Amino acid sequence: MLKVSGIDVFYGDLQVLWDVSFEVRDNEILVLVGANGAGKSTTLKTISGLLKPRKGTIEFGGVRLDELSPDKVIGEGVVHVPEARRLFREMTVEENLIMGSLSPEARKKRAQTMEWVYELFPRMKERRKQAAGTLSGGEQQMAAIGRGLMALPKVLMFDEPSLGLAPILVQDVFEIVKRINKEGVTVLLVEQNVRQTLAMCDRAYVLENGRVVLEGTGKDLMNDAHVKEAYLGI
Amino acid sequence: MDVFLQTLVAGVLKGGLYALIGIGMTLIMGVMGIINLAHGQLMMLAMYVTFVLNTMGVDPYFSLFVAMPLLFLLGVGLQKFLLNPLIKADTILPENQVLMTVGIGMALTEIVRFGFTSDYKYITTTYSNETFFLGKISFSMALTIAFGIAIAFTVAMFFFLIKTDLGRSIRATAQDKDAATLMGVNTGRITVITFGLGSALVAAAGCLLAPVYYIFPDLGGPFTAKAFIITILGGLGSTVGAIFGGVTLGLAESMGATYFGMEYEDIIGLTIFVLVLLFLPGGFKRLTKV
Amino acid sequence: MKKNLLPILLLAVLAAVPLVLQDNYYLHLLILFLMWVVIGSAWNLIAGYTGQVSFGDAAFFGCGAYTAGLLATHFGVSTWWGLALGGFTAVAVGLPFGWICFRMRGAYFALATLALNEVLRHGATIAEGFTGGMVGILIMPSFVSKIPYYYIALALAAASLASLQWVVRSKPGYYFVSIREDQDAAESLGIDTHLYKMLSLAYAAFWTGMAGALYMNYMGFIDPHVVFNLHDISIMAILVGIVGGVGTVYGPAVGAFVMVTVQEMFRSGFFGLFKWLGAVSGSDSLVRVAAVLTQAHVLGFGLLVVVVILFLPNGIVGDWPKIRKRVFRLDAGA
Amino acid sequence: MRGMIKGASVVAAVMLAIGATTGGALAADGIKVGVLLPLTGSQAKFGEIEKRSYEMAAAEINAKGGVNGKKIELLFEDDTGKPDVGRSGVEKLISREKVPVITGGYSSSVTAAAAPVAQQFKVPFVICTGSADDVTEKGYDYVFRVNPPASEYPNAVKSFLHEVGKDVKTIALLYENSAFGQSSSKSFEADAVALGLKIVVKEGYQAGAIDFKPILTKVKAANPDMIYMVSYVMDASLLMRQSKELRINPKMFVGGGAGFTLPEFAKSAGDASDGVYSATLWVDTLPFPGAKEYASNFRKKYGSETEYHGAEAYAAMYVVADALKRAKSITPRDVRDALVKTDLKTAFGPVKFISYGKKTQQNKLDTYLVQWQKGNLEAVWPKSVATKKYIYPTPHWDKRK
Amino acid sequence: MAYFQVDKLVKYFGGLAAVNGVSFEVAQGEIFGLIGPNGSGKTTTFNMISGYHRPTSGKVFFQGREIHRLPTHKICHLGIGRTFQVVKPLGRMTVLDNVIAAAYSRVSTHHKAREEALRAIEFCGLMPVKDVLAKSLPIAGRKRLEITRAMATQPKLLLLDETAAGLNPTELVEAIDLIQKIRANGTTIIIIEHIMHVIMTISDRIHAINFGQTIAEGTPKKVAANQAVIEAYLGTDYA
Repeated sequence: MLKVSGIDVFYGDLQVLWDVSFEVRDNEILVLVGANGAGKSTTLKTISGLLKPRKGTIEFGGVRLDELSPDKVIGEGVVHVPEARRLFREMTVEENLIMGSLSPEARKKRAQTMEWVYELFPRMKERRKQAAGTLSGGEQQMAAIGRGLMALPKVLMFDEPSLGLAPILVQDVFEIVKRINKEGVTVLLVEQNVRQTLAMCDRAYVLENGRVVLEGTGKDLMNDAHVKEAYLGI
Repeated sequence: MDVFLQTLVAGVLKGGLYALIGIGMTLIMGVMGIINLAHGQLMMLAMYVTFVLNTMGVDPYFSLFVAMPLLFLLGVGLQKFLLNPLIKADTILPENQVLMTVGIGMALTEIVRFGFTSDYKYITTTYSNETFFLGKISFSMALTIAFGIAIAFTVAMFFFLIKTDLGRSIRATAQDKDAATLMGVNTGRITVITFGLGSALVAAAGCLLAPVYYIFPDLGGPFTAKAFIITILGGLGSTVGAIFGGVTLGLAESMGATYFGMEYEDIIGLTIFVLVLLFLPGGFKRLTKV
Repeated sequence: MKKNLLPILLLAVLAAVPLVLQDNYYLHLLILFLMWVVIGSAWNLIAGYTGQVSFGDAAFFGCGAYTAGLLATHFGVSTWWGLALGGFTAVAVGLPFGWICFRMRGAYFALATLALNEVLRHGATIAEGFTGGMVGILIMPSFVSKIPYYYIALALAAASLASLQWVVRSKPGYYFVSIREDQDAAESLGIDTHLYKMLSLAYAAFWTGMAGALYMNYMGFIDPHVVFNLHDISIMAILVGIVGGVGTVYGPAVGAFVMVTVQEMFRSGFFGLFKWLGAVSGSDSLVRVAAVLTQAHVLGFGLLVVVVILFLPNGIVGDWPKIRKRVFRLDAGA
Repeated sequence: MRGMIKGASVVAAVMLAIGATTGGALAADGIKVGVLLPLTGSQAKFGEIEKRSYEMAAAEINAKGGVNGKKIELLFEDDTGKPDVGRSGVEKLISREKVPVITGGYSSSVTAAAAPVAQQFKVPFVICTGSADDVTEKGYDYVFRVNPPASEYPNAVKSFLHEVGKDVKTIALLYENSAFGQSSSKSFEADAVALGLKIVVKEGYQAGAIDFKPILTKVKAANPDMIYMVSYVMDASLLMRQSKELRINPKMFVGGGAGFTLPEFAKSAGDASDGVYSATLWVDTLPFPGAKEYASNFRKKYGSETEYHGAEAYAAMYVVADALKRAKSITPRDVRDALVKTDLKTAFGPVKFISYGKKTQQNKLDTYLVQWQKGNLEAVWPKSVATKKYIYPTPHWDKRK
Repeated sequence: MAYFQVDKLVKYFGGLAAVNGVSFEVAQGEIFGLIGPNGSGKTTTFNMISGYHRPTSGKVFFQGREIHRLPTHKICHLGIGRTFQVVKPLGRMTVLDNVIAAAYSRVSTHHKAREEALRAIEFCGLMPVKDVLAKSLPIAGRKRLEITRAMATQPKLLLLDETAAGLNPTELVEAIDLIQKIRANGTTIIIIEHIMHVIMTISDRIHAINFGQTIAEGTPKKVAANQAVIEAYLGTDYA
């Protein structure tokens, strides 16, 4: 349903993605893995419209996302939960959640969605009047995911949700990702936490130096010699 | 004691107006991270609008309804066509936008001078010279009304920012532009709207100041400086901070004038500015967390 | 060596000007031009090279001018002593200021310099007994002829440009640009950024102060509003730098030429061109155009800022390739 | 770089060419008189009044046959209110236009910067308005001044206090921090002390303050018999409005010239202006030849009011024309010699350049005291020129209707 | 006393500990690897060593001298050079000028600085692009420029922060060669690296941290086998 075809992306004069193509199928969990600087975050930023590809197209449900501005992309139901959470630190948790639901449709169902999010994250309900900047790392990640859900996403893109979290929390986060997926949301996940993500995903692509080098099911890749050497094996 | 109380009242009343001048600046600085050195000039423009309307028999307080939308549109235009294009320009000086506002300020002043000459204009209303007394302390009617309206605007602004999606989007853009973009906020539009809002607010201040002050093309500069000091005092993007900052500056000026001498008025403001920058970066906002 | 040929040639031409051109009016404009070369170059070092934009050059300019003036009024010595001491007074004011304020970055530092200038201006106004307040300081200029002033100004301008060129090609110059480009990286390369920012400020203050002392001597009159003037000195200095090209050695010199010319052009209605045309052709409307232009000269200034920042963010020298391309394309089109 | 210098030199050449062609182009068979005035910038209002007065006077003189048959041709230079620009203007008048005489000079600072230039080039400069004392204290023999220096503005106030306001013992002195404000307040303070009066409050302020209440509150607490203010028009109006708000009741409010005599002051201050005195240099009711006609002609011709600055300019034009007529030849030197011998009755008063105190070639004139009475500015002192009797002491605010 | 020592370093940002009691020693001539997942406190540790952050507590010693209170530029003069994870080229200067600016930390004449700079450029293989503006270099070039610049300050100890990230396999090999060449030249190296086979190949010893705390230290083999490292670094198996 989300199809990225042959995109080249630059930061100023600096090329970071070369001819990247992949597709996300309906209701699956797709993972992009790769080392630091491989271009994973850049790929997500390009899908969400923060960056424009110089070449190539991004299609979602028949709509060319690469021609839309970020606010229109989110309107199409493609939502990006950014790296390092990026909450609005001086706003309360509730305000952060509201910020997730600005599109006309999400707005209409704001109260309902918020109930749903509070159900998913009871902690958030307790802390709803607290400034987001004062939350702990794990709570911030919950708030960021909740904020993403408020947009009623069809595709939810996560950029390293496990970053800086204790192992026990990492597990919680992945649990939540799976749950969201079960509720009918397609998930595109970018992770360095290779072993865990490959274990939970349906399919995965491996990015190296701004290029897709491998693709396959999570299991296949776990057993791939190159992946083993570069990311798993020691 | 009377001297002290009268000074206090004078300072607080003036501070209310200052708050309204500062709040526009604080929004613009908060969202765009640039200092608008044409802020006072925008106010000056609004005062001329008020003046022109007054010659047609419109009361200055009613001209709020004309001056604010007009200045809003002007602010929108300035941001859209002169300031936003600079974000992309590759240049050695990152302060290009600030310098641009300097140019805009100069041009506005001179355009007005062109149309109205340098003559002082003034608006006299029935209430310009009215006073009422509480005990021995005199209150200028016009300044008291202005204070009331200024506070009303500031409070309205506060609720706008807290309670509406647009207001929240403005705050979100100020805090994290990229994240706001990801939430579907069109940040380019937000900067444009914010500059418009800031202009409209300072226009309101101009309308309120017009009956108690006078109008000439060069009056912008000192008010830009005051707006800036208020913003630094209050903290970027903080409405409550702007009230604190405005009243603090008003009080400091009045108290300074009474107890040091009026010629030190501006020096006192500047000194507070430098001290706050050095020792309380972030302003009152950092103390109150609002 | 070839690189240096052009400036030397230019210097020779400028040195010969008074032999050919006896016209005091043009000499006066040239003296102003040379003074702005000094100020603009100094601003360029701190803002263009070191990246610390100053909005308060007038503070240093005023220090230099007042040093000269006060020496004359209080000690009865020649205002020319100002040329020896004015720069150092400006440095003496600039260094403690920089020491305190260089912890601010970017626009905040710029505004602190603006505040410094305002404080000095108010101070000079209030301290009537010492500075003469707004009544100012009036001295009798030393020379009737402009030629000595011209050569002194030329010497200052040449010396300031030579020193600028020397500085930017030596260690401090590399350090200044490193600070501008990335302060953290500069620190990691062993650069004491605070110290070098102070050095840069001291350099700028020194030359600006010298220009101020020259102004006192040449103009014969100063008051706080004249020398500590935000628009006429500080902003003009920025314009000279920006129009010419920040971070280029000769940019401010070009900028000074353009700005002084433009200013006088507007003030005098294009040197009386329209008035003359009007007189010759007998057309009133041309005379009126001249009058309107004269009236609008500050407006022209403001619009110039807007246009330059919008279209030539790197100034005439910095964007010269761009200008050349545009002009050539225009030529081709026509 | 190379191309750029080429470009610059082309511009320079064009500039020179334009300058060369235009410089002498206007040299008809008239006599060129240079006039230095602020025609743009914040002082342009007065520059404009003075310019019109110069033009009016020149037209009158030319209509009556000009200067020995030659017409006077005025060359205005805009000083924009800035000394360096003013200096450029004077340089241009002297070296490019080769004028035999310069007049004008509005602001103190521009005048102070322009006078030495005229002196050095030995071209006579007839100052009409610039009032800084020291300009005529430097012994410049090519600089003349028609108007009295700032320190003499309050002379009429002194004599009024001496004869009428004998019960005035304490004074509050408020002044704008400008050249005029600082120098005239200083000399007034010296005069007051010499008269045995006590200064109870002395405060300078930056022009353009919103709120004078702090110092006025202080003044009120000190309860002086007289408040002397040196302020420009709008500050003057605010001072009076706020004095009314605070119900400050001295025996007299006196303005030290500048803003207090302008119609805008009365209009903007409204009833708060009533009873306010001001020192002034001229009113059109003075018994000088042509004073009334000047004021009414000005009104007729331009549809607006003139005031003392305009009269100064108008008179200065006549002084210059008179000297040109008497000069042996139209050279700066001879014009200067003729100016020295000036003895002319003008609309602004008699003009004679004399030396007294430290001053040289300074015209000595009386000053006057006017008072706002029911919205009209009336001359009240000295009695010889009074149009109405002074109202003294000023009634308390609460007792006014 | 060790050549270089970090003793119980702690750094709090706000209320959160970014580094919480990290200690290690580095011997002269060693290549010492510092590993850990993203956000584990590696770069913060570097920032404390090079003087960008003042430690909340703990000490840093270099050649027997306490250096954790010194400003960054002094630390550079003592002989500790560093590169940045997020490269910081002096964009509008040429590569040569970038390196000359660095070389001035040891010499004061332009002639000598240029000589030193050219030597460093030669050594690091940037000769072909020496007159190119730094901002127009591709990522590998920028990384290399970081190293070249640091080398021009003639460091005794070099801190390399993710030098290999974003490089393609060929560039990786070149980077490893360069690092080994630098060590052969007598420079001690502490390196932060994510790409496992790089760090495993070149390090003599490895120190692993997570959540600001040490979880293992030893030879690459020993650390690689450590269960805590595997869990922290690769994630526990998700069942």
